[in-house]
Amino acid sequence: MITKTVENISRALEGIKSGMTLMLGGFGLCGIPENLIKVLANSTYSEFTCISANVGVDDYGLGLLFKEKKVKTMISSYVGENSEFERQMLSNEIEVILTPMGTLAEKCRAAQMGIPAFYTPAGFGTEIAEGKEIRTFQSKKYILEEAYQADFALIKAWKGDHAGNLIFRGTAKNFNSIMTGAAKTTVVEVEKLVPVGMLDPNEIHTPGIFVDRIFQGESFEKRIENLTNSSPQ
Amino acid sequence: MITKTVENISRALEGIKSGMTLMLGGFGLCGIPENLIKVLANSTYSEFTCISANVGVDDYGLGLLFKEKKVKTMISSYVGENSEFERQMLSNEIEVILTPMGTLAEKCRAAQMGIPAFYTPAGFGTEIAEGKEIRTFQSKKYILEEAYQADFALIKAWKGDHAGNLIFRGTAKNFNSIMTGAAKTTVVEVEKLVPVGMLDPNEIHTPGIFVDRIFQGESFEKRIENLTNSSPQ
Amino acid sequence: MSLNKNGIAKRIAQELQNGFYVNLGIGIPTLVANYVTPELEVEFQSENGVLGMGPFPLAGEEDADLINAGKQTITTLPGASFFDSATSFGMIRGKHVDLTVLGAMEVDQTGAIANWKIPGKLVKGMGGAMDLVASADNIIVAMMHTDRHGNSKLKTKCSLPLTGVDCVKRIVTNLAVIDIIEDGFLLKERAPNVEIHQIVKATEGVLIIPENVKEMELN
Amino acid sequence: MSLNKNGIAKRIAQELQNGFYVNLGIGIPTLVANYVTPELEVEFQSENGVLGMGPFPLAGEEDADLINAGKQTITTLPGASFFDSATSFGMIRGKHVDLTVLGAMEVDQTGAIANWKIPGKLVKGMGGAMDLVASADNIIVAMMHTDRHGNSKLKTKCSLPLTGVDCVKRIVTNLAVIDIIEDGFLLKERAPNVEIHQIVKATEGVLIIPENVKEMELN
Repeated sequence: MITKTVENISRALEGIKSGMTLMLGGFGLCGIPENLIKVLANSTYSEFTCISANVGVDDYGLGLLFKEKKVKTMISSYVGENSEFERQMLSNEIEVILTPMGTLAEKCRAAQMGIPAFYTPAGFGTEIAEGKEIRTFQSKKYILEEAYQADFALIKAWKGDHAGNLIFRGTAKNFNSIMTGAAKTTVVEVEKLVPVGMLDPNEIHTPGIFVDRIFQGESFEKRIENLTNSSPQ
Repeated sequence: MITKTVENISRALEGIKSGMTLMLGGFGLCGIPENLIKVLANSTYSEFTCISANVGVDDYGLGLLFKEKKVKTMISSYVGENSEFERQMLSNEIEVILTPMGTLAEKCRAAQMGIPAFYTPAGFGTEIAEGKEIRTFQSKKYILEEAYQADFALIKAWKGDHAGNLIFRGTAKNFNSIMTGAAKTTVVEVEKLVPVGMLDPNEIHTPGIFVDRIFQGESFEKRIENLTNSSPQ
Repeated sequence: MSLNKNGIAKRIAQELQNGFYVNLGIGIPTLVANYVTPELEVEFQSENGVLGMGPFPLAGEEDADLINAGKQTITTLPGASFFDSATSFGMIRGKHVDLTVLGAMEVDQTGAIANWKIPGKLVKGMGGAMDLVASADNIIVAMMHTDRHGNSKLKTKCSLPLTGVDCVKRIVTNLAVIDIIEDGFLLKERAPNVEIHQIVKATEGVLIIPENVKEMELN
Repeated sequence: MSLNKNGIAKRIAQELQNGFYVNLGIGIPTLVANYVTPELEVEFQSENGVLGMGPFPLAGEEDADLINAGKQTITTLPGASFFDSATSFGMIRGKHVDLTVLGAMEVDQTGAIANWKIPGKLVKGMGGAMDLVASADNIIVAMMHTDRHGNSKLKTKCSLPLTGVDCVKRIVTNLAVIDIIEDGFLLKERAPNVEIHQIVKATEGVLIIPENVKEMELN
């Protein structure tokens, strides 16, 4: 067995440098690598290009990176709900590349799986298609999209073992499982780090081969962005 | 909830016609839809184009389809271990299209996921690349491959519920999970059909949306092709 | 009298058929779930990775790991499943989702839709909308017939940056049900007590009016 | 004296490094697993969908749902995982597998390999070989230096239909360890008691012979 455990979060982030491209798992505040984000926000590094579905909120999640002005370019699908991000975007302090969410997901998965490029219908006929190759298959038009190239993938999983095998929980799987192994180095924080042999090989969502470093996250706030309840009948 | 259960195997195969293209899950004899294959071998239909990793053995698995001369074109990756298949191939009774296994897998997954085409390095510089577009990404050369178009996918899963949610077991997952939903109609035979609610939504390998029809397989022989044992120390 | 948002949702709920997997966008589309009859076998997909969404959780029962694409806390029904975002959009792209309901700023008579960007205004992004409209065979737009200034949102040609082309098949507004056919907007139904001339006035593109336009039946 | 198949496997086992995920092809490569020291942290991948393969099962403990790419019954070690074939080849294509060991009919001095087809003879297919050689950065070919007729399998140019081009970096045969560099085959090690002239005679392509060629250490 190959051990992926690192003793602490500093070791987990070893090698990160200013100007690198980072993938960050999560959708909204759900399934974000919150411990890694906190350390990065307080680090001396900056000028990151970040790939993530969203941009967090002002004081939590990816928002911490914008608050500390760590991001030069943001590649994302939906960038609402964060006023500091908006300010930086409107004042051109930050470059924003908007990408259809399914395309963003597939570009991560392509990077993970060694597929350099693929065709997708999303965005045909829109400004997203500008400058991209258009091709017809079965009389429908598609756009050529390339896999992302990233330095670090920062991932959050529910359970993980020392071999790097991961299990996600609920909708927190989102971009986490498809960014794992999609960057040169993949770092995973888990809620529950368990000994090897505790996870059923049949139930593993992401095999350890896609993981470079894994560690037990110190604390998980798991904040809810948009609490919505039903009223009891 | 949407119910996918059909009462019997005849209903499961309703609409199948001679000349159709079928995907068949399994690798070797592992995870093959053995009940569906048996019914198909004894049916009046023939002239099928079959997409499957291998071709079974003479008297079991896909081999039954060759024995009954049901197959016109075989799209596969490795066609050894079946002498009747060899005979039909050598006498040109059957057309054989050989495809690198990873390309075969990704062409199934692409069909499932609505990706019409993708680039892969497999086969560059070989006869597999003849007539195909070659393109360079990051100074490496790749071949353009298109998604399969199939009429029926015949799948075997370990557990399934009435909503069509599937769980596979061990290496029997192979092509089964990526062919599910990759054809116009997906039919699944399961070892254990369980009531809805019995499967943990977190542990489902293939969501029911990819499945059209599901049924409890009558009997599973699960023959072993190449029994290999260690000798006790 | 024209419909309110719930009325639009109620009418769209009639479009759901047995066996449909349905993706509901944010806004009016979300309300559609409230009007689905319990006998109907349908499942709701949310593109962040869940199939088989149920009602919102009771207070105290929410789970940070269970949200929908609007980041709202949700519950799941028996038969639900979770999956990653590539698989989720694979379901959409691969036409496994049967019906997509989404809002729009503009729809035009060629079936183009604009719903993500107003030049000069803050752009928040397209989210999954471009994937949804490029992929689904069956797209219903739920929106008010005119904007707050009274301008028609059913255009000859969209003026805003597009989300997708040649995709919208049906529009349900506060005034009417309209299909998009080769020649333009085809008036199918009018809202209760709405006169045809009101719909004509509120529609910028070519409106084809058949001899009999029935009134929507809403319960 | 030249090596037998087990000797070749033993020498290749030395190439495995801590942390390596390894894919072993059918034939000599499979034997490599027998010579891996237990201290070494390595995991074996089989392209049909398993990581963390262990030894073959004891009689009576075999499971039809647990096989390797050679269709042999297998066991798994703690830390193992199962996955579909697209993911499995994704691991390979995405360069997550660190070392691929496979057999060959011919290898040439440009790094091309032929191992799947002999024109006029029965063709069984390439299986996963084309994906493996097109993707891996680190490919070791395990084979006999010459065929049964005594013809060299280390060619100037492959004569058989290719499996891949520009991919083989190292060859371990019954006679030698040879690297492929820009100018041709570079002799790195000779098998115990094998003379250089024997290797020269058995090699068709350009063979570069450094001043000191050490003998393989095998114990």
